[in-house]
Amino acid sequence: MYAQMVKTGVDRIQSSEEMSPEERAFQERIDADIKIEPKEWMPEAYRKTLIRQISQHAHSEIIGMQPEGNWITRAPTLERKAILLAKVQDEAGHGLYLYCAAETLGVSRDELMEQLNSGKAKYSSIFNYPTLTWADIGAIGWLVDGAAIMNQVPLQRCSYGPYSRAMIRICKEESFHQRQGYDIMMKLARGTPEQKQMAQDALNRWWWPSLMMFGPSDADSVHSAQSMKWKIKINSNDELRQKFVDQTVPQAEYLGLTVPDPDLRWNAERGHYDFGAVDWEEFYQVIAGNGPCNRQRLRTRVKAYEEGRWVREAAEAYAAKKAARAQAKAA
Amino acid sequence: MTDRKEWPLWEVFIRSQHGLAHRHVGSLHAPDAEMAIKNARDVYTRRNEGVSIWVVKASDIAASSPGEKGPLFDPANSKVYRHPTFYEIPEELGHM
Amino acid sequence: MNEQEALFEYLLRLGDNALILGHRLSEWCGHSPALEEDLALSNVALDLIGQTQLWLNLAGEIEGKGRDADKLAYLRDARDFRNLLLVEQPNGDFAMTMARQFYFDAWHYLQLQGLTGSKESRIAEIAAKSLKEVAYHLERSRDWVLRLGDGTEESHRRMQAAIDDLWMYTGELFEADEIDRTMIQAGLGPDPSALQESWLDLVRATAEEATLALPQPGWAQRGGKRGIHTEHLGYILADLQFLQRAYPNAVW
Amino acid sequence: MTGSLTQPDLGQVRTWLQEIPDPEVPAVSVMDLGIVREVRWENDELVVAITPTYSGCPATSVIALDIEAALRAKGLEHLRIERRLSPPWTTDWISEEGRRKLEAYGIAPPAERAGDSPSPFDRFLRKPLVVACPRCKSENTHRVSEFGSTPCKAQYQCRDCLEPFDYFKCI
Repeated sequence: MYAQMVKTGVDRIQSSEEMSPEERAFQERIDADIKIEPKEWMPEAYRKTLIRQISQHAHSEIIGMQPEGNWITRAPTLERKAILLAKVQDEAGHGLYLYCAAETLGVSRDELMEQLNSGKAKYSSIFNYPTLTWADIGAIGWLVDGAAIMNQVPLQRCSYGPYSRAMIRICKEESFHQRQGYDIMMKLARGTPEQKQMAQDALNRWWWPSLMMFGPSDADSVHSAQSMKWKIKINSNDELRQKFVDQTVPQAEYLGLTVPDPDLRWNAERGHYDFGAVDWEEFYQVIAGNGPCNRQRLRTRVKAYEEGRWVREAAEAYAAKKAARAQAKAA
Repeated sequence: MTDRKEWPLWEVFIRSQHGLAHRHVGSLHAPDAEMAIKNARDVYTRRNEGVSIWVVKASDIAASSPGEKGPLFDPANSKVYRHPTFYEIPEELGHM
Repeated sequence: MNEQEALFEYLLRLGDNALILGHRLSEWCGHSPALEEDLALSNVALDLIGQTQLWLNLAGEIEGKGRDADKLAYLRDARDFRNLLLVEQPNGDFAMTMARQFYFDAWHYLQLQGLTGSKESRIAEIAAKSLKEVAYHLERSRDWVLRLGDGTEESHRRMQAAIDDLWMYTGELFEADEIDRTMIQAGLGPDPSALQESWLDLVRATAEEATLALPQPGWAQRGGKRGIHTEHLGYILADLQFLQRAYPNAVW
Repeated sequence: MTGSLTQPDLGQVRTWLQEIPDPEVPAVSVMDLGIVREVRWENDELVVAITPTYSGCPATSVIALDIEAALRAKGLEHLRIERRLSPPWTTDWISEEGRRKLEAYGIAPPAERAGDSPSPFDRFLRKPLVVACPRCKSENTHRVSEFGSTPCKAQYQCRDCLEPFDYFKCI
């Protein structure tokens, strides 16, 4: 997911009796589906976990602009170009909404950016894979946005007010993202043999990284249990992954493409697809910074940030001068 | 964290096409009010959401303290006579 | 060249300006000085891509050879492009991009304003729609010229360098050639030379407010309108047209 | 039952509405200001559509009440006031008659049309807005404050006759 394996800083779940009166009242509010708002009392671990989760999500949106941004100038028609540009622009917007949500928890955007730029903060593993052909733009929309939506829709109900509101806005705006991706795939799947090959190749390369987006099984994770208790995580990783596979396989079949998993088959008993094992070693390596594009993505981000510094400073200086002039005039 | 200055945070209020009052839609960073309005246009009205924008520096907003919710808002609960439904009007009089 | 041929050429100029500048601005997406600016520059680029479609589709219609906006954008070589040299200049730093944008927006606004009076109603309609968009572009680019010109020492230096560097590409904006004259006579478009005074008024006043020194009028680079470009255009097209060229006749 | 048996024609209704003053600027009527957008019969019910000058304008309910009272006094029984928020009210809807009345009352009417947004060239080059003094017609005036007695007005003063006056801002 856009925020994978978020640590909560707790090593076990407290029972109600162990909680302080404030903590108990806090948990009762959450249990009653009352939203927590910025300046209200909250456990420090809740605040820190949220900052981690929301900023990971925001960083993912911002880094996620790069693999798709690659193809804006090369989009094959004017309409595709406009759609892709609008989509990548939305991602900037979503990053912005999320940074603002994180800022309500008492951290500045600059601090978060610095954490990202220094490599300290994480972002979704998926964006460390390269976009090699135009079909990858289709695959990202279809698979990556498809997976993201799966997680984001339930998060609209999460316990923290600003995060929930950002999610509502994002879900509303993102509804076209997955469709445009699938639309690209449909055009390719029905196109020339080369185009169809391009589409299959993209599915081959993006399928497993998409399943990794949900993170490793967290059935036994105390962090996930705590996050779910706080209602900042709604479903387990495995649950969402299964839902994603169930939804996506028929879509691939409709395109006439083959999902690159020899173990994939319908299990009538479970009412779900069974699928093969994810290569978690690859996932951990990508998370640790050894994915195909980690260094490149980070370098690009740092470059934009550093090269923009003089611009941000200039605007700030201008505003200060203008304010001083206005004050002098009034005096 | 160095104490380097960051563009200040602005809260954005938008009056939508058919809405009555300006509604808080989110926030953003901008060096000054002019740019804040323009940024708000680009960030929060990409889908034709608004006809009027207000921006206000986040640091200029004075907010009620969440801990005082009770004293601030509970007293209004007991003033039911402020609501039109408090009064019973004979039906034959019709709408009032 | 008859009037219809001249009109086709003229529409290509309008469309190509929007196309190439839109392309340049889209290169910024994800690399801007602030997230807010990513969104803003993309909006301007999106407006320009939209305008490209309108102008080039109309051009294709006037030409009558079955070419639509995509065919014109993706399947012409550099010598057949008719955009101004100014818009194909590389993004450079943010000051360079904003100086280019300001020079262009100020001219673009006046040009579109003139076109709203075109006798060809479709031209007038597209111009009226675009004019609103460009009024906003001009607001933004002017904002940045002021902020960078009168910001810090570094931003002032960079903005001064940018307006100096690009100055020689502004002469072409106001030169009327045979095609322009045909358009003026037919009441289809404004006289480019008549736009210069207003343009200079605004550019001068803005430079002054931004504490920038405007270069002296001097030798102007020209050629874009006739298809003689700078080397940069070829690279733009290599990027822009890659897929259409690599997979001829595919539908995307 | 005192209501008239025949429906008065709409021209007649408009004449009656012409007499209802705006609660905030009594010199002009709700018709002059363009607040009344439509008058129509729906079977035997008269419908008056009004658009508040700005949404949330506290005077709106007063206006609705005034209209209702005035028309009832004319014998109209079945009537309904319809609030119309879109398109929003603009000063462009003030009639010529209304502008004259405003000026006679000492309020300078909007100097430009909201519909045609001014060219950025004019704004950047600071061709200032010319607001003529409603008293002596001099154009030598200056703005004292962006806000006047109501949010829709700004305060001006004439440099020639020294008259302070309200300017109806263009929205």
